[in-house]
Amino acid sequence: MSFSTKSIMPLTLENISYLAGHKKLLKNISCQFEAGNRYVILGPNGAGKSLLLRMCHGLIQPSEGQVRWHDTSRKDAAKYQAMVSQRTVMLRRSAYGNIDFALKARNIHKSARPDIIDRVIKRTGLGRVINEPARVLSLGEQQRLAIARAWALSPQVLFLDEPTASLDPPATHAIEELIQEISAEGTTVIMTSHDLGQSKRLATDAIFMFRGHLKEMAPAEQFFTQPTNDLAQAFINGELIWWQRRPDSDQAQATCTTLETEK
Amino acid sequence: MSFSTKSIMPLTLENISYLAGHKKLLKNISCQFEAGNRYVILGPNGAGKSLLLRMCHGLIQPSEGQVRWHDTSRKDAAKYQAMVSQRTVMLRRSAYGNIDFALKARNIHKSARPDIIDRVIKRTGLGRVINEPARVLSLGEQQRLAIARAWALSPQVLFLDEPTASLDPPATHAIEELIQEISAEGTTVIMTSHDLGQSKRLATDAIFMFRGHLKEMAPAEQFFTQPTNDLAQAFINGELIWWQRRPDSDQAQATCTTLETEK
Amino acid sequence: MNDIWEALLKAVSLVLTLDTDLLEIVGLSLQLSLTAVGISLLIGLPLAALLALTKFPGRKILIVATNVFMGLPPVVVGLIVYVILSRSGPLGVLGLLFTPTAMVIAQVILVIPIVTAISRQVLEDYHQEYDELLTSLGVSKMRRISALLWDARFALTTAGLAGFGRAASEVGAVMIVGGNIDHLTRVMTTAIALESRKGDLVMALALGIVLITLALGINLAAYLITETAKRRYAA
Amino acid sequence: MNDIWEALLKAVSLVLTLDTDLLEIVGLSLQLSLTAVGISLLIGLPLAALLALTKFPGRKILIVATNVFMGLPPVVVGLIVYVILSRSGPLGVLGLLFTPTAMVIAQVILVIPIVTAISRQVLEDYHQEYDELLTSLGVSKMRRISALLWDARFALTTAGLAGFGRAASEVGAVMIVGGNIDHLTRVMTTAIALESRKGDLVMALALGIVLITLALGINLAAYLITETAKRRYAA
Amino acid sequence: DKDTIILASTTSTQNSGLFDHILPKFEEASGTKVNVVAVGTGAALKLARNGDADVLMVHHKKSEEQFVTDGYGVERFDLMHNDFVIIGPESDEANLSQMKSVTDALKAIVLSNKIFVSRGDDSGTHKREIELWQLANIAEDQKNTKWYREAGAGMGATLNVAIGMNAYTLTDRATWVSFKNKQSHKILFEGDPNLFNQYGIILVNPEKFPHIKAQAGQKFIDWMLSKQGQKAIASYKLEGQQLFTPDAISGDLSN
Ligand SMILES: Nc1ncnc2c1ncn2[C@@H]1O[C@H](COP(=O)(O)OP(=O)(O)OP(=O)(O)O)[C@@H](O)[C@H]1O
Ligand SMILES: Nc1ncnc2c1ncn2[C@@H]1O[C@H](COP(=O)(O)OP(=O)(O)OP(=O)(O)O)[C@@H](O)[C@H]1O
Ligand SMILES: [Mg+2]
Ligand SMILES: [Mg+2]
Repeated sequence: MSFSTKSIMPLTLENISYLAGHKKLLKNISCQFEAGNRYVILGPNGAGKSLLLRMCHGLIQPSEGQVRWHDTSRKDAAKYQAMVSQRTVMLRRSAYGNIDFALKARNIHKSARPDIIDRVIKRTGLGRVINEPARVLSLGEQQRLAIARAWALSPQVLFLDEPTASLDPPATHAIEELIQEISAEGTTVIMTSHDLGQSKRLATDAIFMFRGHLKEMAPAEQFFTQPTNDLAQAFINGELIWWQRRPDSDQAQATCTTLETEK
Repeated sequence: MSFSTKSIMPLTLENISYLAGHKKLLKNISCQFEAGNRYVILGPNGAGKSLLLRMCHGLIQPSEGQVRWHDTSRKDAAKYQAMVSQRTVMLRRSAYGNIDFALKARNIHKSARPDIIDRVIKRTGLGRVINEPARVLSLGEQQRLAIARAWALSPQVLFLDEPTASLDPPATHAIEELIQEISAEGTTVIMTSHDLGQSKRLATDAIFMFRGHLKEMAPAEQFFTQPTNDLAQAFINGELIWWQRRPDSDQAQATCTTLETEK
Repeated sequence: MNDIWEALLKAVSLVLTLDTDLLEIVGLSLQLSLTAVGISLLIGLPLAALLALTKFPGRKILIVATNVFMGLPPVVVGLIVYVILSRSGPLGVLGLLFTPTAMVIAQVILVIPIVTAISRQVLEDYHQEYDELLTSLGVSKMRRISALLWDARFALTTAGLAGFGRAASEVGAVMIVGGNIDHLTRVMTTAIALESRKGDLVMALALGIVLITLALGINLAAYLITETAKRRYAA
Repeated sequence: MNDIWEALLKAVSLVLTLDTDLLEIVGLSLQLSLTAVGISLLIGLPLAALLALTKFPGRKILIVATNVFMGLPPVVVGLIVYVILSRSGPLGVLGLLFTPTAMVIAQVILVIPIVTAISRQVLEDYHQEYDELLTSLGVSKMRRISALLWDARFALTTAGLAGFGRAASEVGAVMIVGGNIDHLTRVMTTAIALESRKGDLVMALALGIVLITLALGINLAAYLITETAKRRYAA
Repeated sequence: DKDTIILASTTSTQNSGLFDHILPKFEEASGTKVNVVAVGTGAALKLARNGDADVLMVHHKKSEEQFVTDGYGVERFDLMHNDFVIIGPESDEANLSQMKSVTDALKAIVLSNKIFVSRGDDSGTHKREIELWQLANIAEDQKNTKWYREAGAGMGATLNVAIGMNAYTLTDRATWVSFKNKQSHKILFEGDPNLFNQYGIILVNPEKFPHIKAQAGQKFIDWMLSKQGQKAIASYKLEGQQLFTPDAISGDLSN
């Protein structure tokens, strides 16, 4: 894969917040993503991981704060990125047609497309279903197709929102290898995962989110061995800290770890 | 939870097949599900697991063969079942409204509903989002809501299609405990999972599917230690046996295990 | 072209002077159209839901029929209602011909197909998503219909507005069964047709402008209500 | 009521004898309506897509406007087109009044709003699902429009059929700008209006039945084609 | 093209079938095609004033003369006439058929409490009807919707209304004779000199509108006023009745 020489990294979030109605769903997040790393965002359901990915990728706009790419406007940066969203969306076309459409959207010439499609299809094991309408594929097949579609675009930054949630174990393993490879070619990977094992295997850097806050961002090794945030620690230990209804304040951090899980 | 005394189990599939267009997606499957067991269906993406669940639950009709409930018509049996599908569907109502609607559909009296809803909501950790429109919930929250909605119906048979795929690890753990409990009360659980650890923890019986065939059905202990089917063995070992395009015949069984995974 | 400017001025002055004849006609127009749309929604929406979500023999025929009937020529509908309601017709004894009731009947016949066809299309798309869930929950057919209609209510406003548009703008049918009788069955469209017969294009256009302004008001109200509600329910 | 049975018989005999006058009128009706619908789709579909998928200033106003214009009274449209095409109007030099072209223009004005409003509603629901994917892929606005129209093509047939229904059934506008001139601008609906004026209700109804049968043919063809294609593409 | 003219006329002449009878004869004789646009008298005048017709043929002398005076028409000619009649239900509860004059007939309708349907559209027929009410001394304010209904429509539509309501109405003879939906209605009063109905024909002024096909239009008018044209009008019969009496040439048309 070859990139244009221009790099859009690093990506900087400057004190961003996101509001829907009167609810603040992302709260004053500041951080920076460096080129070539593999970031894994962790956190309980509803923490705001997907919102953060969509915000970085430009699908939603910050209510406050700034999303900045190196030397590039958000709009221009868009064409160097690709995303696999958590809930896959398939166009009403064949599996092949879905990838072809994506390549066309990036103005890749007709003659170049079949080879690219062939390669990504093979690598994601979709050969048997390539001519089926994408929307009747099994969910796992759809998720593989979404990965193939995003990868085909040779992005500089690849956003993956739980890319292996619906994959069978061998496929998960194969996709993890693929992610390593893509990353080795220089692509920055920013992903979420609920699979702690996978996170440990893939992450160079880990991010922990809780109720819209970015609680911790640290090199993976450090994070998984001794997270500084006590919520993150509880999460890694499998504690059900956020299960019960509780006031949604920053004090939550101080009190939550003392909760017992409800049985 | 209390059931009406009538039991719809066992469930018997008699040589069922399912065709879409000219493709046979389920192929001559015969098997029987006994009351009170926890069945976990394993198999690669696109094997036909979801189709099989939907067939059992009455969402699709067999092209050949019969689905039989004990002493009960398929139609009558429907109201003793509930399902969590792989792709959650949320009505355009609040989380609360979604569960309330399900209970109403089963003619549960208005006065009885709030207590039931309160209990299932607490147990699935949805207290914070109960009044939000269900369709804006995070995917994990939606999946929990789908579980709560199905469980609220106190079914005799509960179908779960990858119920924890989008859940955070502690939530996954909590749902596994919930499944054990529900099962302990006599409910038959028939589920799919790509999480081998989870499958081992939950299954009393395992089923292995491959390309529309039911390849093996065995007590869990036996299946996970020494599966008789060589494809099942390869699957458990994490081999990528179905990755490459290959003729879709029963001979596949003989040749596939010798394939190398493509890198 | 001058006619159009003149008509605009005339329309403004008609409205400003609160011409009583105009008020009467506007009132009747609104009353009839809204009644007709109301009745048509009561019949058309459940019918649309039935067509969208159940498979029964004759369903396909009904779908094609509603699409065909969207193209019912108002004059033909008017004639059929006329033949049925006329003194020598089967319902002649009711004495409904040349009354507002007859006009509503004709409009309902014209509006039901358009409401049904549009709603069916919208509901089909919604139902594709809901079908398996509702089946799994064992939702009865009646409740299924009401649930779909409720959840799609914002999308369905387009059907209601199209129906209102047809009812309020139609002239061929109400002319025949209403008779355009002054102070009795004269509505905006028949008044417009009359002025145009007389060659008073300015007056005809002015009335047309008033009618369109009226429709604008109703559409604006509908839009604002649904947009607000949509945001509230995030639907 | 007898009139209706007589009309049915008459309609059958008209068709069976292949009455040449009838054939001419039917031909012109079809030609005009299909042309008008074609043009309206060319304008209305992209417009609907634009309204469904982009946010630009004035968008909401345009949405309300298309809904309002669904209720444009044909007579008013006829008068406006008349005023413009009249010899003393701005486009009088073109000499288009009382020609089939004038009739198509009037029909296009009537059909665009209905095509646009229905399509917009359908496309909005599709776009809600596609929006983020298309944004993520960086699809240009033009390609976004064409992709949405393509993927929703089966659902959009309802819009086309509603438009055809309006064009084929409308009489007020084509009567004014066409003039109902024998062998030149006489179409089914104006012929029906003429027969009804002559008191020949049986003939009027018979022509109505022929017109509806025609619409039935077109709708049936559209239905069969889309159903077959739908199955093929599993859309 | 050059050999086509537009004739703006009223629905009554078109509905009666007169044009279907005479126009082919003219077209054959001259090679000029006549396209008839049949609308209300008012609308026909408006069309002609806008220059959208070449020849005007209506039946309200006063408006026609005004049209010429205003410079829109070249010259007005009497073309033909027929008469108005009052129709009503066969049962004739108002006893119209016994009346001596049209004013008596109208009074009888008022006294009988039966419904009278008026055109109410400012057409030639409607204007004549108003004059007749004045002659009968029925004041405007006596006309209430209990018995006096303004249909606001063309002759044919008004007839449909009158028949549907079992009511009386004034119509020109040609429209009535050719009307198909008579049901149990029939002519109950006719023959009063006040019921005379004169048609005129006018060429739209080419000095006002250069595009007017004056030559072809004049050719049509000349033909209509000629012996040939007048004979054609006289020969149009429906159900054995002559519907229009040509009156451009005095004397015998038979040779
Ligand atoms: N438009 C919206 N309006 C209101 N609340 C919203 C909206 N969008 C998202 N939310 C809420 O924001 C929270 C964060 O959502 P998000 O999808 O980012 O969670 P997540 O961390 O990705 O969770 P999961 O692990 O389940 O995917 C959720 O509680 C969700 O209910
Ligand atoms: N309507 C259909 N038409 C054609 N093919 C279909 C249709 N429905 C499903 N399939 C195919 O049937 C196969 C089995 O689908 P199914 O959803 O049962 O897989 P699965 O075992 O649940 O896979 P996953 O692990 O990804 O959920 C898939 O290959 C899918 O493409
Ligand atoms: Mg998420
Ligand atoms: Mg599945």
